[in-house]
Amino acid sequence: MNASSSSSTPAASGVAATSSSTLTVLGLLAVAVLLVAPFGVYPVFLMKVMCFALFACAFNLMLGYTGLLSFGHAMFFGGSAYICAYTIKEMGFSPELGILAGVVFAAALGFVTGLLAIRRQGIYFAMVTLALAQMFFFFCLQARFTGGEDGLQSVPRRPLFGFIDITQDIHLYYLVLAIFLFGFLVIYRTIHSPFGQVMKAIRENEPRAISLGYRVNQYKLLAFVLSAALSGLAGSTKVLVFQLASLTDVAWQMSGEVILMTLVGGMGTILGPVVGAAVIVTMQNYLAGFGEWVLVIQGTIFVLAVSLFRRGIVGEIIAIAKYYGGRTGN
Amino acid sequence: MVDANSTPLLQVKDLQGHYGESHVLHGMTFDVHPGEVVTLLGRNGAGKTTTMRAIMGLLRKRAGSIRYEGTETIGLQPNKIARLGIAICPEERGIFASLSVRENLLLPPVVLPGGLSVDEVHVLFPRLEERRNSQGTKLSGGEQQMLAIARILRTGAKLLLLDEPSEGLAPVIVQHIGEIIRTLKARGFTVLLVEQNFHFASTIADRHYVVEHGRVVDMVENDKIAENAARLEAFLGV
Amino acid sequence: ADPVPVKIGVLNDQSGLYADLGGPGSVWAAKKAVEDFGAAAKGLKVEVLAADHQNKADVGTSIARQWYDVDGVDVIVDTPNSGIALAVSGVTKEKNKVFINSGAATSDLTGKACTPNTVHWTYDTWALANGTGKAIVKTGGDTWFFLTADYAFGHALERDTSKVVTDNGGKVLGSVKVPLNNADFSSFLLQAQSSKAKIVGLANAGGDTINSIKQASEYGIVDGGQKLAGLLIFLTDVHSLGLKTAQGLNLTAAWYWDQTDANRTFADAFAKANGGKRPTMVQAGVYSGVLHYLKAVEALKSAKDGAAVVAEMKKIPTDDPLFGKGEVRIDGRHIHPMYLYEVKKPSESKGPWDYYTLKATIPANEAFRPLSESDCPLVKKG
Amino acid sequence: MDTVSDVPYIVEASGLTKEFKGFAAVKNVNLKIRRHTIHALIGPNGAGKTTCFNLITKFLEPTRGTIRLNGRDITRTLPADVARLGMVRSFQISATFPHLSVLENVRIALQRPLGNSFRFWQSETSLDALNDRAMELIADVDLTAYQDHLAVELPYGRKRALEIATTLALDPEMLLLDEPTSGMGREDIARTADLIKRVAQNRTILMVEHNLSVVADLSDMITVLARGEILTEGPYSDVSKNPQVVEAYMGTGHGAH
Amino acid sequence: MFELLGIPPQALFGQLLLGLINGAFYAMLSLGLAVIFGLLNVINFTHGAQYMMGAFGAWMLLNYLGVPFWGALVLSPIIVAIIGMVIERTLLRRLYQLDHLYGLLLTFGLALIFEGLFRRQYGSSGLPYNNPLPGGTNLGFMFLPNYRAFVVVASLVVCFATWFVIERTKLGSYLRAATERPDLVQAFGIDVPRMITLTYGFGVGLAALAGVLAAPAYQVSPTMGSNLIIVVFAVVVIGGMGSIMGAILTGFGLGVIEGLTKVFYPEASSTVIFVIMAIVLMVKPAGLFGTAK
Ligand SMILES: Nc1ncnc2c1ncn2[C@@H]1O[C@H](COP(=O)(O)OP(=O)(O)OP(=O)(O)O)[C@@H](O)[C@H]1O
Ligand SMILES: Nc1ncnc2c1ncn2[C@@H]1O[C@H](COP(=O)(O)OP(=O)(O)OP(=O)(O)O)[C@@H](O)[C@H]1O
Ligand SMILES: [Mg+2]
Ligand SMILES: [Mg+2]
Repeated sequence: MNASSSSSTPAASGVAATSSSTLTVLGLLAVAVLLVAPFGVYPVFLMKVMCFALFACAFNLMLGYTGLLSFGHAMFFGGSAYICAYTIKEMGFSPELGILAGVVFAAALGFVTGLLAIRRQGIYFAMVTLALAQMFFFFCLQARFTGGEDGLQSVPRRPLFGFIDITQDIHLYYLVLAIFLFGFLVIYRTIHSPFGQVMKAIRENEPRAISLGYRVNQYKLLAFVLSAALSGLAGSTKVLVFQLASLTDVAWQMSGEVILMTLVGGMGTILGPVVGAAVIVTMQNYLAGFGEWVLVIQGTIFVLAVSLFRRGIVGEIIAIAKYYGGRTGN
Repeated sequence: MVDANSTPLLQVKDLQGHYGESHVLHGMTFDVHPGEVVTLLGRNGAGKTTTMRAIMGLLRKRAGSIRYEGTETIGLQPNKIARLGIAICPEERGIFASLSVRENLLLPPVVLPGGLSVDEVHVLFPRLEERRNSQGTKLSGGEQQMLAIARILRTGAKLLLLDEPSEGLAPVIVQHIGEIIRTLKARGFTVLLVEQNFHFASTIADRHYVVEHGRVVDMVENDKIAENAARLEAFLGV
Repeated sequence: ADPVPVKIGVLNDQSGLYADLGGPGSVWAAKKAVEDFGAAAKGLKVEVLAADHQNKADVGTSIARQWYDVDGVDVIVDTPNSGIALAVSGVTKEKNKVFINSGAATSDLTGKACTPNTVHWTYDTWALANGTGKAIVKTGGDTWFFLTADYAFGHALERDTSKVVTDNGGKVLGSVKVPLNNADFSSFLLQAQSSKAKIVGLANAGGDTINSIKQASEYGIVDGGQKLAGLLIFLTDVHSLGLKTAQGLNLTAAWYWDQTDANRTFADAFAKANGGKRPTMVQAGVYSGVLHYLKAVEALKSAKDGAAVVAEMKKIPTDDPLFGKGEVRIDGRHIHPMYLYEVKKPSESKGPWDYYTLKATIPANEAFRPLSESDCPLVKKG
Repeated sequence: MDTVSDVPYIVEASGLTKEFKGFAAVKNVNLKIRRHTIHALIGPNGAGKTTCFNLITKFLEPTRGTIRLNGRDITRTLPADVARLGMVRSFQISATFPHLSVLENVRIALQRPLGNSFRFWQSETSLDALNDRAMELIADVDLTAYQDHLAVELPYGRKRALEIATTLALDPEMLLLDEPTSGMGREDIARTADLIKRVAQNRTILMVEHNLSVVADLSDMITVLARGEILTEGPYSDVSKNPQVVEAYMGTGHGAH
Repeated sequence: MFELLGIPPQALFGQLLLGLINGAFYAMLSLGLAVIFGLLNVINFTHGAQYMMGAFGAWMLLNYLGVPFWGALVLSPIIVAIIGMVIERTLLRRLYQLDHLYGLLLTFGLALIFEGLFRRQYGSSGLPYNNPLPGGTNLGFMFLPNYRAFVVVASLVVCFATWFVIERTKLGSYLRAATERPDLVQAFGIDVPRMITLTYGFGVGLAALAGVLAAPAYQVSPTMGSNLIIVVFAVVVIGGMGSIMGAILTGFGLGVIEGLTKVFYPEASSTVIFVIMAIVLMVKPAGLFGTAK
């Protein structure tokens, strides 16, 4: 029933194996790189990568740590985007309030759909979330406030907190970076919290967790809501970057893409989704001129990842590191 | 008594078996000669069922050697092994809920000539004919056990693997099954039997292998049980 | 003097639903315009880029931004799909570049969302409604029932057409909102049938239009005496339907390849380069729009200030082999005649791509929404 | 609220029946378990022992019948809540959290009554306060040397010990052990039997066990199930002489001692 | 005249019949999914693409080889089934021991590949396919095109035949038994892996057959399957994968419900199945015909 138990193993022990000080150093290094990156790389591209990385991390929180594969996460990403765009554009909200509104909406949507979906497991869970997301898609297509096929365009970038200018991409970049780091840290903390421990236990052996008195559905629901809220955070942030909320964000292909990112990067590893998002977004950028080949290539990556590299990029690296670590250790 | 020097029908050598990471069979070695009834005795969890599953090819991770009529089967798929003339009556009976009694009975295809006809089967197990349209798992435990045995008699398989055929059955049925096994033996079938019920086993078997922790630790011929009672007691009695 | 660098980005659907009506053909048309203009001789160094927006607004805006920010693109052309067009229009204004749209339908591009940097070249919902709606009511089709694609574009088309119908003395008996990308129209057609309206108006596009026409023929709608009016039908849609099914349809278009000698010359060149296909009005519009843009750049000797280029485009009258004489209005609307066509019977057609008979010409001054009704902020009302 | 002395039987199941698609795995079982005893459930494979466990702990919904815990009807209670009422079970096949360490395994159980388990914003270091108690429990089952190992790396017998430690962490009033010694070597069996005896002080234990010497040694009362029904009930000395039991379960070839 | 919510009863009849026609496609597709799921435990996400390939197969047979509709009705499903069996042998087979989700992801990837390839080759706007049975019958309450009538009859026949084979024949007894205990069935000497391959081929063939039937009615387009498949998933969740008959009945039933929604509240017609799914999940999480597991 558990998609990730095999693939998450290397991650769990890999993180444990690397001492926390090296992790901190690596983390600081990464942040430093991100701080100067926009001077070398096109900032809008970096922001896009960060939005999707956050989205994939949020998705992975659900999959990697509960073993439940949601095929409908686009509804949180896109739903939140619509709310954020609408409140900012039509109701005059400031960016931070818009994002908050989006996140709250995503969490609420996560709660309602979660109540229905967590009654089923495995493939059924995937199908149910897919169907619910599709229902939400049609709702967005027809609802007036979403702008239908046109989406919500030209969402203004008002000053953050009323005084920080974010109309320049470079300024916005640091806001997005801050949001991304915040989201990432929330996920990191969640995994390493009392709640995270219980989630791990449920994933490892659900009947046993029940027999210890845990009402596992409540935990799964909370995980689902958290994952939805963070996906919403990613979706709302994307609105600020592209000044746009559209049907793309709620379509099932988006749910498929986030699965692909996670799968490519490594399910159940904390960095995997980030790497996967970077790879897929970059690929889409370079393949943009190839039209339908994008589909074919994405599909091929899916097939290859499932058939040959089930651990994903980060998972494979950890496995290799562990292998060599183990050898030199002996 | 069967000549111990005849070529064995089934020859198991240094059989290793695993369930995932747990190593269950640690080098089982034993023979079964044509026409013999041989039992595997041993405590719960000793690895008797696992041995049966390994012979049938149902155990994924197995190593060593299993030869049937001289053919090495360790690398074969279960369906190929079945076609050589081996059939199993599993411990959990394996009656199919979505099939009627008759469908269950007719399910295993005939692999070799010389099996019993449906009529002969019904003579041996009249209950099955009476209940033929009932759903397979609606039968009583004893009837299910009969059905599980009956359906492999039709196939013409020469070596029958019976895993605890007496389990959970009323004594009178156990007795009946004992008679049937003797009949089968008389008709030239070879039987490898797993039994917890030693008393029952001793009424039908030619030889007994004692299994402990996934290996054969002893072999006793049925007519020498009396001399070896103490030893058996030590292995089997708890 | 150094040649003036100009970068043209063709941003459209290269692989999806609208690839046939624009797609690579539009890229060819843009290049052909550059060639025909004789850019090099006139001191312009023109480069044409192309990208696929996959009908996703976020992909479209990303590409637009990146083109403007990183690749130094001066003008984006084509861009079917109203949603993306509106988004790109916003980005273009922010970056002060130029956007010449040919493929999108929404009249908002020159209406409430108009900008000093956007020109809408070929057609729009208002023109379609006006053309088909008016002509049909005038020829006696005065009771209507709409099958409307249930999203902004469909609603706009229904709204505009209803207005034209009622303004011209016709009556709308009802309409049904059909979910987008709905494959089965039987139920809706049955409703249209029982409305007894003379005209079944198809306020939809692409696959929806094709499927509804196809199934209408299956359910004997036309045989039953009702007529179909496709409000937005491209040459490629007719090609895809086949004449047997499409015959008799009335449609409004801005351009048809077999109408003038100039058109035919263009179409022959197009066919040679595009596997025998004939160009659509969208592709022709790209050609014509690029040509006009280059004239403006030539006059200014620079492509850098987008608003200035568009102002120049509005100043000089338009004149090219495909669309003839016309103008770009203050709101960005390119003004030219529109045409009403009927799809030929199979027997009338001389072969593939010979599909339309001209029924009427809508003069330029009647073809588009008058400025007096405009809600474009650029239009100062007295 | 009942007090402990009110009811002599901690668990009372009456008319318990479970059917799977028309196949009755457990039929009309009436089972009463006296407080502070060790009660064994034995019977041939497939007799319905595990199913009984699943019913009593509510992992399965009974088709018919009622279950009372301390006089309170729990027939409609959720399994997690049954555990909260003080009745905790182990499983026939290893029930540890394989990729958590031994210490973490025990802490998961200790953590539950703390009520911080939904706090995703708290650091897991907040759980370190539980370490002392966890270490005590681990020491009780002789696992101190293994505390940082992942559960999956433990030898089989040790896993069972870990499972018992985890169960004890909840300080349950009633323990259900499904074949606690199955798959163990002689040495482990003795150790586990000892452990069970120790933890049985002030607790009630219901266990399924095939090892008759363990059953004989530990249990105050034995219920024999066969084909989903109770064959007989009584202390070992009676049950082992019951000819039906000997036929259906123990067999006549060899007596137990 | 008596009217129901403003709809005359004849029109209602007509709409019911249309719903049934629509349901025919759902039934065939969900039946294929159910058959595949029963034996392989794989949710075949490629089902929509295979439906599309069935339709394209018919188109290609006609346009490249001149094979008419009636030939394509047989040939196209066989060709698509063979492609499916190759996929099962080379890719799916390696995933059976793993979590079932991997099967879902693999077939999802395959669906993308197929759709992409067909879009690359044929564009997205779709290709025409002529109606092999033009004309129709006036039933009084509606005009029933001959072809639609054929679709319902063909679908009913195929569904019933499938049901009959699975529930009433020896082959079916192997299938049902293998669904419960594949290992044991194989130990009786039946080549279960081959049976699995053939079953996958059959399920895929059903999808392709639905595709061929769809070709004359709808546009043959690379995207025709990807939207439909999600609706069919919802149908399957509602039905519950429990039984062959369940898949068939749910398919037809939901077709009718969707048809009626198109009359009374057309805006909701694309969501009604999902709404029903949500309700069913609340009341009966295992689905209408499903058995709780
Ligand atoms: N599916 C399985 N997965 C993991 N371990 C298993 C599995 N089946 C059996 N085992 C283990 O393998 C060992 C041997 O089991 P096996 O069923 O062969 O014993 P047996 O001798 O047939 O016992 P019994 O008399 O109870 O039938 C036991 O320790 C058992 O716990
Ligand atoms: N979920 C289920 N569906 C159908 N039948 C079941 C199910 N669970 C158990 N059974 C059947 O119920 C009967 C009793 O099973 P149970 O597991 O309770 O036996 P047990 O007494 O614990 O046996 P063992 O000693 O082998 O563990 C068996 O025949 C089994 O096949
Ligand atoms: Mg056994
Ligand atoms: Mg049990």
